[in-house]
Amino acid sequence: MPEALDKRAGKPAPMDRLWAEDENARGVSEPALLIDVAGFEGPLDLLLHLARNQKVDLARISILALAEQYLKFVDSARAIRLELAADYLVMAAWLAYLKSKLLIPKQPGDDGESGEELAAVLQFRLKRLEAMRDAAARLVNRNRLGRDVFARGMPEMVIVEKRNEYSASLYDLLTAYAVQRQRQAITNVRIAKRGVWSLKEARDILIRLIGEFRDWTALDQFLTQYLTSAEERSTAIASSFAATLELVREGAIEMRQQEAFAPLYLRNRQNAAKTAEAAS
Amino acid sequence: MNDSANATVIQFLSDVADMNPAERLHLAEAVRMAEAIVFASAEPVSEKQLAQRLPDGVNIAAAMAELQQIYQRRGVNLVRVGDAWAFRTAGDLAFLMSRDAVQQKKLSRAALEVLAIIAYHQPVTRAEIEDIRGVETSKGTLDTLLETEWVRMRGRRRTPGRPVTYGTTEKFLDHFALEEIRDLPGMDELKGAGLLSSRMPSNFSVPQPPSDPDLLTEDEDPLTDIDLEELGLLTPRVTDD
Amino acid sequence: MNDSANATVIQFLSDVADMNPAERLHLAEAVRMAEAIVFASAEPVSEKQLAQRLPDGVNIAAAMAELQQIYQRRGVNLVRVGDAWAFRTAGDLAFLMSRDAVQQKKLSRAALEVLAIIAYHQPVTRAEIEDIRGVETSKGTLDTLLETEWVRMRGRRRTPGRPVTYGTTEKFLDHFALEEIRDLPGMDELKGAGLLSSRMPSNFSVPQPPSDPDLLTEDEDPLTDIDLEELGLLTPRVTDD
Repeated sequence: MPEALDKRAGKPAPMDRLWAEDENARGVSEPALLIDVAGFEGPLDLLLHLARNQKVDLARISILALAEQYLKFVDSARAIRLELAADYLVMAAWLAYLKSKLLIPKQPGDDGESGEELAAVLQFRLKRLEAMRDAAARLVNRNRLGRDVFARGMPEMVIVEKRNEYSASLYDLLTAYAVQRQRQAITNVRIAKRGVWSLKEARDILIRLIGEFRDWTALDQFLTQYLTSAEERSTAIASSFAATLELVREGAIEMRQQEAFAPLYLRNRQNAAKTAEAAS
Repeated sequence: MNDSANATVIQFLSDVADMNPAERLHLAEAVRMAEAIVFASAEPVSEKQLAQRLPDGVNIAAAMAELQQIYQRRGVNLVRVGDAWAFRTAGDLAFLMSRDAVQQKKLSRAALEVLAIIAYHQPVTRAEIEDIRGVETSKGTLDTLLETEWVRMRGRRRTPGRPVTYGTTEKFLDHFALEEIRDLPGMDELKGAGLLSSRMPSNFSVPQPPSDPDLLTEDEDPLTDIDLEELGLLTPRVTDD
Repeated sequence: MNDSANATVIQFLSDVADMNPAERLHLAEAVRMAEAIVFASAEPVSEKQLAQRLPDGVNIAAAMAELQQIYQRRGVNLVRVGDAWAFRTAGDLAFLMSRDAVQQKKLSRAALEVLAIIAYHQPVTRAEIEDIRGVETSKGTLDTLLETEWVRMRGRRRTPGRPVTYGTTEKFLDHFALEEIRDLPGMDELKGAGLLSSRMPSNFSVPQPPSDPDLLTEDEDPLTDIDLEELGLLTPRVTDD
């Protein structure tokens, strides 16, 4: 998927332009607008960039505004038929859910997480990512062997433990194995991109999303809204429903429905158990 | 671990003071031998390897502490790399050495980020790395890091699916001039801020919506990267002398 | 020649004695720099090369004389090689260097492949290894692997011909820092780390090694002494008359 993205991105323009004030002045079909999604390391990175654009520190950003900006970005990208990687869409689904939680005040008897709690989780993840990014920067700027500090240029011997007369790293071993097995296997199998959701895809996405939720959520609404184009909607619904049943059977999630054709509510069984535990 | 190591060094130095002249001579000879062995090797030499080569009964920790002291202010320093020892040119002479620098393969931004996550969060599974970055790790990224030999597969997590865990190697410590993982920049602060946990810690401060008129208004200056220090995400840089 | 070298040293030392504190500090810094340069260099460093890299106005002869003095009684000495300088292990410690200077041997590609197949597919016979690799395995390869003591003969398969089965040893786990053989990454992890293409045919699989590799499987017989004799692993029994 990212490869496809790269090709489409062509000459990337700074994506800040997407939020230029005169949004309406730009035609939807205008070919010059290309967004450098490829320049971002995933949706969380994009969110971090947007948060930085709020010009306040991470502890003070408005998560609601951030969610809205992100969703606006996804909508604009879809409007210009930019193909977004699944990660971006999963995040959009989650943010749409978060937004609804933040806008609707918590109902009495609602034992799930509040919008504020979910927002705090997002804030935590942004801070953690930013911290790692800073750490990476500080790491590369350390005095590095072979660049700033040096080892003995003329080693007089190689100290070898006796038992290590032969040496190989696990990486050597695994590479040799993988290369060899691959060579033997028939590798020219190409899986054509298909317009349907595989059960596995649907399952993976469900697992990733459901892990975040503790209370009953009508997940399929957010899923189909952000993850699919109109043509794909029926396959997405069918596959995610099948995957849902499978997960219920495995005891990973719970499902309920008020009446026929009503929205399906899902929740993570493990998380729900934890909540119940905490409440008692 | 750092504290106990320091305590040990102090202990050995007082040992040295307590020694009789014969013992001191013995130690001085051991120091020379260790110096020769470590100096001769381009790779760090483990204490186990030293023990195999030095006469029996030598207090290796004491010898290395003394040697480290001798080289402390020199153009070449004795450094600890995990459980091993190596001589390396002094960090403050980097400007002088750039001529010797070998062309190093530049890591992509993604690879660097993954490397940092593995270093700070180890042992860490691929799924956990992806959770922190919020994006799938491309196939080549981990492969590249494994190839540098800074990162290794450590084992498997005893959870369903038994996912492989990743960690850093001694080569990583050596390359980035770290004695041990605890010496990673900002490690303690990050841990203290709860930013090294896989789930949001319960004490993580939930920000309050701004209701205070003293808060930033639109005409105030934006915060810059330097303010990260205030966030506790960066410790003020301590410059070595 | 030895005498003249000594004479030179004395001459420079008297130069040092004449210096004012600022000059001495300057010289001390130059000594540190020269020390780092000579240490890191892959070849002896000539005074001309030193002059190019040290700050202007440094008395190189004096700096090198001082450095030589510092290292005179140490485990490592600074020596002149022609008109260049290099560090060398002190002559009286040369015995430390020569002791078991084992040549580190790298396993051949073929040996690595066979080793990996034995690790993943154990218990596995030679014919099965060849079937997986699609090429014949030379006897030398298996011998090398047995010599590393990472691979052992486990038993005999209960099939016609009773072929010997191979497996890994405790030493194998030790060398590759694996806690148990099941810690070898599975197919998903190999794919995730970018070592295996994500587009493998659907019938492709990576076997999971047995949880206890020491246990013989149902279709394996233990090796008997007679087997070991036949395989040349035991010297033939000498029967008493």
